[in-house]
Amino acid sequence: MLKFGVVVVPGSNCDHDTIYVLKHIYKQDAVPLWHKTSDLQGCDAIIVPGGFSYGDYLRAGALARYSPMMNAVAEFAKNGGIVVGICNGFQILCEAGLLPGALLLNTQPHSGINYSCKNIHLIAENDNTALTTGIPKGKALTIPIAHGEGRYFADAETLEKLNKNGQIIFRYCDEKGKITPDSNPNGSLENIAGICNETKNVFGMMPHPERASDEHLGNTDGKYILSALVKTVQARKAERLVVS
Amino acid sequence: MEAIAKEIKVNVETARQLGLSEDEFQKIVTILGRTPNYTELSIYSVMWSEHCSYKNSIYWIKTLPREGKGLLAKAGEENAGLIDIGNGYACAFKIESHNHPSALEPYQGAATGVGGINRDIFTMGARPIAQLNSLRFGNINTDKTKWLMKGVVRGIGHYGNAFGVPTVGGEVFFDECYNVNPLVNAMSVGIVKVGETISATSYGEGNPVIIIGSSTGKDGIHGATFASADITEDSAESLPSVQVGDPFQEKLLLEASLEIIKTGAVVGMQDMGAAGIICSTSEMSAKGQSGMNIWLDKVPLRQQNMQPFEILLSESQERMLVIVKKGREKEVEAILEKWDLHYAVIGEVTNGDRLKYYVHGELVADVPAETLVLGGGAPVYHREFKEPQYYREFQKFDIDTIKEPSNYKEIADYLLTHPNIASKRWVYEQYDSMVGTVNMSSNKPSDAAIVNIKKSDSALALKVDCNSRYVYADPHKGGAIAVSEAARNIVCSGGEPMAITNCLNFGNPYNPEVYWQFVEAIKGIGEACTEFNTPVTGGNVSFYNQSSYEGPVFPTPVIGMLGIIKNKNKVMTLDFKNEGDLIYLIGECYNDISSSEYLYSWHNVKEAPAPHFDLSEEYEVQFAVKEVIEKNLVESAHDCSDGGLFITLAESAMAGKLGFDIDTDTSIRKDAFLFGEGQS
Amino acid sequence: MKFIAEIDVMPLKALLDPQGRAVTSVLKNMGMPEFENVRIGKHVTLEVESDSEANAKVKVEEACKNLLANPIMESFHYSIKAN
Amino acid sequence: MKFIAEIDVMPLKALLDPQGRAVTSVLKNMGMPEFENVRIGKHVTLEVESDSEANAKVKVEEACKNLLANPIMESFHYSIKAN
Repeated sequence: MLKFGVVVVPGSNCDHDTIYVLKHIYKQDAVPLWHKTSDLQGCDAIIVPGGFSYGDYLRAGALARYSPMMNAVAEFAKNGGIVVGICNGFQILCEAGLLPGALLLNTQPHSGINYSCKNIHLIAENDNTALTTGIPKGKALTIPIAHGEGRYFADAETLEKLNKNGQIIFRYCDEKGKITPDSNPNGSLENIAGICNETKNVFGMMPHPERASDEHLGNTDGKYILSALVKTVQARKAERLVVS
Repeated sequence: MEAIAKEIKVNVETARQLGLSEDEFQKIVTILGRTPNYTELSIYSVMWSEHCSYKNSIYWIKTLPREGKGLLAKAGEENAGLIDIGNGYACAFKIESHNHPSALEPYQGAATGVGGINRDIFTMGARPIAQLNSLRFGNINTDKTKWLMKGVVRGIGHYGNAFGVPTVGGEVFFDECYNVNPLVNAMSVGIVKVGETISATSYGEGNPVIIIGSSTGKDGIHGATFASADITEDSAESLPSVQVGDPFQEKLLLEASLEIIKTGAVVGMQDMGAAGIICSTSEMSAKGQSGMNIWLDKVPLRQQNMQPFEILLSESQERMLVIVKKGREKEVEAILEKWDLHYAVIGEVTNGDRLKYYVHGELVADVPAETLVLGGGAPVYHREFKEPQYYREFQKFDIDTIKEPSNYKEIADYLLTHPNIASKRWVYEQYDSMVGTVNMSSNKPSDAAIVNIKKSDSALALKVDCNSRYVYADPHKGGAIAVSEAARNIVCSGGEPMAITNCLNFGNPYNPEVYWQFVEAIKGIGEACTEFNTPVTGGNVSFYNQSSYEGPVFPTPVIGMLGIIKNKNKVMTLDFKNEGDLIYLIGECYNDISSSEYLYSWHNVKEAPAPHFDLSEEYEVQFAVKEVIEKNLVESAHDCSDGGLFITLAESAMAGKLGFDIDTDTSIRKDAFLFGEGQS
Repeated sequence: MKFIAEIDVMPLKALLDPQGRAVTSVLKNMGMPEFENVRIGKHVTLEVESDSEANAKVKVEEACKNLLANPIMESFHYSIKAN
Repeated sequence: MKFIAEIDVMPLKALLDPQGRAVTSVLKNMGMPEFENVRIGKHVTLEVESDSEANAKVKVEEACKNLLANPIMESFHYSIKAN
């Protein structure tokens, strides 16, 4: 059994959901990591959950990066540890410089409203990263989003690098898996819904896989993503035991 | 802090200025045995205001049934009703209005409404897990309505989303009568283990009184019947005209409150709603039959030179009052520091029933707690009521005066796209409906919102409902319909109606015809609650909802109903499932189009009685539907409501991406059959 | 002629500024205790076509009163210069 | 000594500013066609304790770089005066 650390910052809302889903559906251990401490409690992987850290004041995720726990998470990532930022977590990792680019105010193509909570479709770019292994090629997954500042932006040079290194892991698409402008819910560059860093151990995605894991809620496409994560972390842990 | 209130002459005139009548002033003089000083007068003026004392409504509210299965906290006992939902859990739920602040500043008005109702839930130790809201606006084509609606929906969205409780259901309704005075009712539902609740009480001599959360400013002072501009030296510029909500601070308050309750060191807790410190200190003391010494100079302030009455009456948001067991303050303070919350010990509990307020050791107010509160010394009035002229007129409506239409398709298109009937996705997609991973209706819609109770095998069915047009046409029948329709929605979702909370939005109670609407609606609600055995666990009254030149808004008693689905695998949804399934219409059809959207908007005929409704018939239909669902005999169930049978069928068809083929009942008019809104 | 307007829209002093309060406390936790009383509002820049600076001022004043600032909650001041 | 800083944080010119775009179109619909290119950023005011204006500047610069502005998407400039 693995032990996942879920960072809890004042204003995190999806920490309870993430811990519940990891424990009850993915049968792993999951513990909250209070932002004021820097003890990772020997966790095998870290999740920075969704929510409105510090009320999303100033910029979404801006105020949450300065805490002992985020310094510890940065250290853990530097040593190759797997860190996954979901929605607000993705914004925090970008603000902290652990992931390239930024998440800007949505430019809903057809309406001025920026915040929206609904199901969208996304497609995995490849199947060789911790969040995408085992996802059938070309399969459109139905995953909910809930954000107002999710428009991924990076300058041309960074964008080119992301494409070249295969650091783009998810893109918004229609229900048949085609990447179209209409299926882009927030105006993200190239329909980007999720990316990872160069060493492919730090991940960020705006959609919420933990909200599509419990069959009581009528949609379990999130299992493709979170089961892939569990499998990868298990494999990494087994490797490390053999080596050390 | 230059603290001492200026010595202002207090007499009947000052009292009237503060909204108190002459005999109310005399009553205060008798209670205190002397003329009150200015601070004491302002205390009574806010505690005996309609908002805090319910003086013009409590008599009739008490006639509503308040006993019933699973009721752990009766209406009025606690901040919110408490129902036993099995598996060792109880559910606290309540609905409240923030109509007038939202008319002034829609974004903050609605946001602080959401903040207030959620505090009523977690102040009892329950974690809010779901929110609903009921919104009413004027004509959707006016700029004013567009401005109001944009602000209200954004305010609810921002506050609710940042606070992290999913908005799982609600209603939006448009009618001219709400042009100037929108209705913004917010409902919150929370879960707590039976026995782990905290009461809003205060006792135990010497126990410290601690204020937690935001500092106190001059917010909303004239929100509680106060005209004090000429009394303070500050210019009006220092009087904030609107309260600003901070959902981030509220989230910290929620987590900290639930944590300090678990320490067992908390005697009592209450959130600061209307009339802030004076309301919480007096209500908690009266409930615990004890007194308090309060040092106002210890209260953390956001603005300089605040008068004692301003500190007492301030309605600054996101503040709680907690009574902690003497000697165990440290345990509580450690948790408050963990969550970066400001706090200060501002007083101590005393024996007896006197509330003594000091500023730097000088006594500025000394009043008996019991005499301030609802159910204690606060006045109770019986207003006179008179049946209005229009009521008789409306009953005279005759269906034959309406020509049967030839082109039914045209009417169907009109109704399907009417703002009161068309999908409200453009509204609710601005709310986070999925945080908490409990919303079982996100991908499979039912009539009611279904919320999963994670550590048990049951689920909650939640609904807010009121057709104010029916209530205007016939308050008695309309009130009964509001309860029955909420119950119908819960039954169609596979649930068992348990209890209700209500938000009674009416006009000016001193207008006898408005008060007649209020009394008749209460009687109708009471009868229906008795029939369905759904007791009233509490709620809120909002009077003075006027549309300035057009008289009062429609009488709008919004019902928030809680139902239980014992086995969460037996939730019933509303979408058609398979081609070839048979469609049953349960209940009688009548030649009745009264007060339907079809008659009111398409034919523009506004004078008509409420639609056909019979309480016992309604109960029989619901009982039958409940049994049919329990025995797994149906694929879907959906109730007939606004727009009539055709809209009900269209909604089920669209949700299931299927069509339907029906024969109309030749014994009644086709438009009545398709678009009539006869109940049950 | 084209004029450039710089407009500051700030929450009224008497009102609570939740955003400013949160940033103030984070600055302190970041080891910058010398900061106090942060308040956050909007800075708006825009171009306005007008025949004179005076008329440009009238137009900007109107835009602020009717849209850019909410008089119940905010105050505004602006400066205008020729492009 | 106490200094007052006024800071403007604006979205980078190259970036699309959805708020600015929306306000521009609303102004036009309100019968004010003469407005163009509205851009909306943040105006931050704060007090900073420091022994000299130069040191106060250093501290404000640091606060802007580390927190108040995100260089990927925003630029900032500020002015400081004694209280």
